Amino acid sequence: MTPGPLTLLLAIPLAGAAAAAAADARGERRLRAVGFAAMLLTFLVAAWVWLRFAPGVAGLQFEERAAWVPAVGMTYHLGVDGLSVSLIALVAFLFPIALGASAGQIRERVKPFVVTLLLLETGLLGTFLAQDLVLFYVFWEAMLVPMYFLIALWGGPARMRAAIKFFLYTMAGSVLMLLAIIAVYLNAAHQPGGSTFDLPALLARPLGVTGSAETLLFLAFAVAFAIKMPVWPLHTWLPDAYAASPPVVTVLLAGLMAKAGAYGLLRFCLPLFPDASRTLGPLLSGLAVIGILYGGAIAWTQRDMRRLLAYGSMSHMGFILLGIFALDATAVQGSLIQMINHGVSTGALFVLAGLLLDRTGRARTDEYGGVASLIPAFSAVTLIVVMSSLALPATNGFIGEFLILLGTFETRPAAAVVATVGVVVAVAYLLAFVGRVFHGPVREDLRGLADLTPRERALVAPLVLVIFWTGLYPQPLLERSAATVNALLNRVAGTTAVQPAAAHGGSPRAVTPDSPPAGGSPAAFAAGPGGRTGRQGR
Amino acid sequence: MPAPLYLSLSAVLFALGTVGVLVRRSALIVFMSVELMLNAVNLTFVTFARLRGGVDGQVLVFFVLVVAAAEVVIGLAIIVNIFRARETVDVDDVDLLRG
Amino acid sequence: MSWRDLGAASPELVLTVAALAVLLYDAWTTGPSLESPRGGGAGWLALAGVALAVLLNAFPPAAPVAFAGMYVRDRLTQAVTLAALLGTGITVLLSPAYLNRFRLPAGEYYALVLFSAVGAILMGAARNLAVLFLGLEILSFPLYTLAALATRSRRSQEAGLKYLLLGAFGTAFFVYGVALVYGAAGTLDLSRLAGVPITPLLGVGVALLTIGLGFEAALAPFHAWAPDVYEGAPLPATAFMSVIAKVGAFAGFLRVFPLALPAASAQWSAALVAVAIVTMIWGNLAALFQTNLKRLLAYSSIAHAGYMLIGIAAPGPAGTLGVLYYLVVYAVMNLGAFGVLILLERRGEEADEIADLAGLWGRAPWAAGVLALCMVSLAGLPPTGGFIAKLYLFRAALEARHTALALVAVLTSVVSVYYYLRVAAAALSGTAPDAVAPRRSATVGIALALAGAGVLWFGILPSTLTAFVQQAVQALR
Amino acid sequence: MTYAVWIPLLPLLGWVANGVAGGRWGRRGVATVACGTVVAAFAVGLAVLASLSSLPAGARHVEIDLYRWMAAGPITVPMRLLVDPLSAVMVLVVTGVGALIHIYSAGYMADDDAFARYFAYLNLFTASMLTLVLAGNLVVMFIGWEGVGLCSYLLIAFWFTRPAAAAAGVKAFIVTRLGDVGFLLGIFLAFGVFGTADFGVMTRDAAARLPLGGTAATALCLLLFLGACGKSAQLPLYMWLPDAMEGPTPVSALIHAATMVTAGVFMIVRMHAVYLRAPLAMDVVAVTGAVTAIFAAASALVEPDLKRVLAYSTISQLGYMFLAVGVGAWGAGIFHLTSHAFFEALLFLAAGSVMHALGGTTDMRRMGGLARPLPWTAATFGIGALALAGIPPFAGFFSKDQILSAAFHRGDVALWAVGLAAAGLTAVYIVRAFVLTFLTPAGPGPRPDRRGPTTPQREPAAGHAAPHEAPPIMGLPIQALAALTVLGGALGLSFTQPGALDRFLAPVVAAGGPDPAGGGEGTLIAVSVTVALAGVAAGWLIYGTGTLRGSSAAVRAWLSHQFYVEDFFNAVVAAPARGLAWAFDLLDREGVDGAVMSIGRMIGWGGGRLRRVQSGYLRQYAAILLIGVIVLLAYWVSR
Repeated sequence: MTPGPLTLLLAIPLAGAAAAAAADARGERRLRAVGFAAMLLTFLVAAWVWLRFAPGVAGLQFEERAAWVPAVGMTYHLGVDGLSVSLIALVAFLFPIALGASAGQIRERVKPFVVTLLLLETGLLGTFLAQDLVLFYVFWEAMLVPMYFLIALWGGPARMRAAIKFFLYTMAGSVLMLLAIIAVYLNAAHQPGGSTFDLPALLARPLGVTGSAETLLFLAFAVAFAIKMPVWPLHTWLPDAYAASPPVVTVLLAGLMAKAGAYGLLRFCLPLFPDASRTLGPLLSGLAVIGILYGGAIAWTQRDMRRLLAYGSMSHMGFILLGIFALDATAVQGSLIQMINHGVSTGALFVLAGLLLDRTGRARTDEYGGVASLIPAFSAVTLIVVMSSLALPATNGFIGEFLILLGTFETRPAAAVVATVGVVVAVAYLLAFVGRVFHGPVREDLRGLADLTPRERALVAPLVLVIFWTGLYPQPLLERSAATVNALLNRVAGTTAVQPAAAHGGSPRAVTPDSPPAGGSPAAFAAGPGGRTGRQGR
Repeated sequence: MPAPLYLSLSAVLFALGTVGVLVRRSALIVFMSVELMLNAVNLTFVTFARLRGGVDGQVLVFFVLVVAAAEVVIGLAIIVNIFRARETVDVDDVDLLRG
Repeated sequence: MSWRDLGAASPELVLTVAALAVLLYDAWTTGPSLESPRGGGAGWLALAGVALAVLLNAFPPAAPVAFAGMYVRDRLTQAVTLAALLGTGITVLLSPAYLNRFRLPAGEYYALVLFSAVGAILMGAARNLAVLFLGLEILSFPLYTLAALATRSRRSQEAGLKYLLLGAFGTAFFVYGVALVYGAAGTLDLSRLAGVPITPLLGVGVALLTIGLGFEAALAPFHAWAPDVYEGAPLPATAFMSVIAKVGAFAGFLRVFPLALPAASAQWSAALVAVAIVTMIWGNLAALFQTNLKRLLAYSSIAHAGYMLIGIAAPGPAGTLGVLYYLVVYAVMNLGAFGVLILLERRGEEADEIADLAGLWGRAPWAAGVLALCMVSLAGLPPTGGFIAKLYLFRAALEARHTALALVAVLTSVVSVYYYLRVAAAALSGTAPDAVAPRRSATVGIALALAGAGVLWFGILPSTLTAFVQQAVQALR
Repeated sequence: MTYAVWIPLLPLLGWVANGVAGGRWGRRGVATVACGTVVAAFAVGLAVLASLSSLPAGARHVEIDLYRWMAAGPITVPMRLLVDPLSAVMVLVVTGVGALIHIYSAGYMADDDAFARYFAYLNLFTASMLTLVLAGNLVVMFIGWEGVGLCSYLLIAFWFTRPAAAAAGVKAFIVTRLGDVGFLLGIFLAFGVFGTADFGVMTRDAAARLPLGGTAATALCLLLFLGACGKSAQLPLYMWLPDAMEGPTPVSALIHAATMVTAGVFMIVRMHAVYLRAPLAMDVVAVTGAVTAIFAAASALVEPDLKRVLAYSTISQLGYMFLAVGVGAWGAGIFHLTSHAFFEALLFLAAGSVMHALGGTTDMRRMGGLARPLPWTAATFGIGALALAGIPPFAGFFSKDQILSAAFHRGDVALWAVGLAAAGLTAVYIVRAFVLTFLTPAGPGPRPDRRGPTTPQREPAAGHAAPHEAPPIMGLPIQALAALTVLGGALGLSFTQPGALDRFLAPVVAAGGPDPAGGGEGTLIAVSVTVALAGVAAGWLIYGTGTLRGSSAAVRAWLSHQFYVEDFFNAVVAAPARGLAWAFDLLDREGVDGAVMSIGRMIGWGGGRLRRVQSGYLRQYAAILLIGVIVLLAYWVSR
């Protein structure tokens, strides 16, 4: 195997980390420059992959496969498909911004910071690229370690506690997944074709897991991913971690790590355990709805800026979960695009919160007031990002939430209805945030607050651009995921015989890529309102 | 005397040694209790060797004896060293390390 | 006994000769003050011996079984030897700085280290309970002495006494077990135990063997000596014993249980599962709030013994593979962790509190990095060898349908992260206490580099070592 | 007709330009860009109207697909504009009234620090509103729908350093978003039913896909109507609009009178084909409209604040529009929408002129006798008031009369009666407002407490000392609107035949509406004019001359609390929601997190216990070992 672009994606940050580690610790500017250069280069490669990615192909592209530990059936297998290609780009996109935004926050131990950040990037990229279960797990856990250090070494006053809580919590979920990975491997070993940890190879053969065993394995995977997202009630590490991390690290926590959880559900849970995905789908949809409302409601009560945004982020992740387990092509596509959106918007929110914290050192929203008249440009950008977060049409947030809810409405109407109420909750807490910090009487002790510097403008400008670009023209993102999502849902639907009548309501809609766009399913509605309500009542 | 009796005797001796380790506070006597246990084992070896008709067991007795002797050498060295420092060989006084 | 026999046992012989040479060299160069010279001659001799042994170990002997069937040098022995030699070699590299600083008798020290290694290797090569017994004693007697080597330190004395008395106590059970097995089976030959019917007498004998090996491996509840001895013994000795005792004990476990008693696996497996569970829980929980790093690592080593026991309790090739892999990785990562401690000094004493690590990053960044890396590996996190090792063991547990065992193992490794990462974070943050000074030492640096590289190598590119131990496993079937 | 895309695009460019570079080119530049783009959009609108008129009636439905916006799974949403008579009328209303108000604003806001921001918002609003009316499907409409909501929020909270303004903005956003839940669900349901949310397709297929009176149709219509209620401030989601008066007065005129609040009415007319499949939903719309009309009119009776009186009048008039569309009088609804845009904007701008003269005061108890210093303002306000009261020949009379007669002819006599009563009340409260503001001698009145202190950002305090007419830049738009108010009735000028507007709209809403020529038209007109005049007279007698007196305190309390609707809402929805949020917070910390942390504490406790076992006593260690031995032996012996 000759190393391809995907290996390059892993190698560049690693090499950057090595270069930064070897550099002189005193040359801060040079260190940052090295880190930034590595991240930028990574981004260029990721962008190249994204642009060269062929839409309409369901399978893996840019595949690289090599023996890793042949004795145990572990392979070094990388690949991107519609699920991951945009996420890769997102990772590579956010890291340089985070590093750039760290200038005001990380003034000590810059060298280890840059090194750790680059290691984290490697871990995250690997998580999205790996196509071997163990390889995935390696990256999955490996990214926890730099994240732990980023929180524990550079965080706020409660950092140690928050970091270890974050780590133990997420790892508790992950280790169960590790056992499940091994169990899948061992089960397949008794099936024709033998076993391997290679995911596509596993999916191509019978896995030999059924019934309650499948449910258990599904849960073991799902819990790991659910903790990372996080899903109610496995979320309580989140407010502590988000609030204790340095804000740029929170950008990565909320913007990227949470996505790894959602991605894992799509990459592993659905295709490996289609039956369990269907039977437990309603449960997870329910949890998603609870998370949306619960997180939003608590965000409304928070006075700490980052805790508020943290609960808000959790609420938004609920939408993504909802879309995934709607098991509907529209909703899953919505979830995928919402992952990007959430990464950009929530990432941007935390970037801005971080810049504000750098300037004032004030964490609580009620310590602010009237900031909008002091730093108008900063406030305008914040407002745009807030609007994107509350899913205003023409911003990216709308595309995701709309598609998710639209798709969910088809398969799980009740969940969709309740989740739509969450849209109002988002307005409540986000406007409360804007109201307390940016509006209201100007606090005199904030006079002299500096507006965005040119460098900071350069940092947030790409985020704002992406917000509008995705909001107005999401097709490049959507078309890249379409084929893969359809194939995935066909797999989820295909394990049991699909009854024509039940196909529409009970099981996910199997959609061919070239189905007529506005076709809907007229036949299903010919039954009239009775049929309609029947499906709704389910 | 039949074999089971020898075996029982050795078991009793072994148990006595065990109890000695548990109840005696002098390091030296604890040490001697261990030696008692080892010798009980030797008795077992000999008995079984005789029962089984092989020499393995009897050879092993020599091994055990040697080992016991080596143990005494090391043990006494350490105990003497401790006595020099603390003027006592009470094992209950040796409790600096704990937790 | 023939030349061929000696050839089979060449690594042990080389180590023995090296030990004797060290002693002679020491006697030759020691002046009237009875203090060892400050030169590292003894250390280099010992290192040369280890290197030669490594070399010899690489070549499988013409006839594996030697000494009238009492000794075997198969792939398993080779793997065990590798682990033992790796541990010994790194220890030898770690020691000179410490020995000089604390004026410990270098000659005796190195000789004891080498002898102990011979014992551990011998346990791996045992094909007869008598050899196993001898190996155990050759392994542990030098360790007793090493623990008490700092004769002027009350802690070291106490460590020696506790280790010795409890060790002798445990050994007595082991020998009694040997006697009972002999009585039940009529033979000491491990290769002939397989066909012996399981009688209560044999069962009791096996149970007593478990106790002796479990004591050496520090399995709960036979572990109580470990924390005190680890804390009291001189640092390099602690480092060494934490590794070598495990190597020997688990070699013994492998020889006795999966290899000699496969038919009775249902019986002993259940017992060992219980022991493993208790050990993992006890070791990890007790380690949680330790403030002394040596003590913390002692409990950690107890916990690791529990993990390794999984590979024994889940019989089969996967388990054996896991244990062997784990032993090698454990040797590297544990010594790496101890190695960093050796660099620290607090006013002429060991600086072995976690708090002493603070600010290490600023003073010795690479050492701090290696410490963090080893902690991550001990915690079983990727991309380090500790993870791959645990992965193999978990696989073995699940393959043997010991789900509960696997669950306890993974959950306790989550708990273990709490204390490992606390240590790592301490080394990477804070400001250094004035009293603690990091010392520089080229050999320690080399050892740390080796350990760090090994931890990463075994974690990122595990295939070489896996293939090596895999051969060992396959050769046994 | 692709150039119609410039209609929303021009103000959007104005937004971008003023938003990005507003500080660079000074106030004059900002105002020029802002007004210029809207005027240009108006011009494009006229061109569109012209070319639309040149098409045969059946072909006046032009869809402009800009690009494929979203395609996911089986659904596709194009970025589609729809140009037809309905949207053309709306475009002209929005850009026409909008342009006047933009110009007026240039004078009104002349001294405000955030001049550029103001116009950027205003342009963004215009662009959003135009997107809303030109949308080719519900999703594109939702862009405009939410966009205007955003701008409404931003502009209500324009003087955000005043807590009241900031709070009012948030309130507006949240309450309308509550309605938007319904709107969104309506869109989803539309996709479920039609597989698309395209207006053309829905209009075409409604009869085929939706059984008359079926659940799907009713649900769809009611959900969309919920959205309309929020946006158009109908019961029970009206309460944000009175508070929205915290915004600058031109904003109130543009957003909260002329355009945005009518979006709900427009949307229902757009979806009329679907509504026709759901008679029940239409009844709900009509009844809600009628009840809101009389409710808001009654609330306006005792309101001391001039702008809030106008706000209630808007709500009330919007009620009429919903009444109209609810009875299927689509054309009448749009007609009233248009004339209302004229006279209500006129009233607001005139009120703004008053405020300008008085230094920002809106409390009518502190006004009075302003007719003398402000003759033009008084006259134009009077014209607006008469139009609002439904006095011929002003525009309001024609449109309102069409609605009432449509209700009557459809047989909804009760609705007609309610509408009529509301018309009477309307006359009373607007006369009251006129009298209190312009005629009666100025009273000291209580300080305007609700507003909080007047900030420097508001207009410079001219004070009562020398009220003066506004500069021409403000006066001229008022006068232009007055002219429209006088002449606007011509759009529907016909007693027996469909008016011009009706005829123009006919291709869009051909299916709807009862026959306007139902006979008895003259009688109906006489009745409604009589009622209106009676209302005017009553208002004059009560507030002008003080001849009529006497209202019970209880009635007064009910009226001044708007029948306690908002208090009820607060008690039943807002307060419980807040309580629930706090309860969740507590649950999260103590319950969910507490459970997790207690696991940690348990493990820690175990660790502490185990440490204590390690006592340092050698003999204890031996004992522990022996316990292990015994257990193990017991196990093996028992096997």
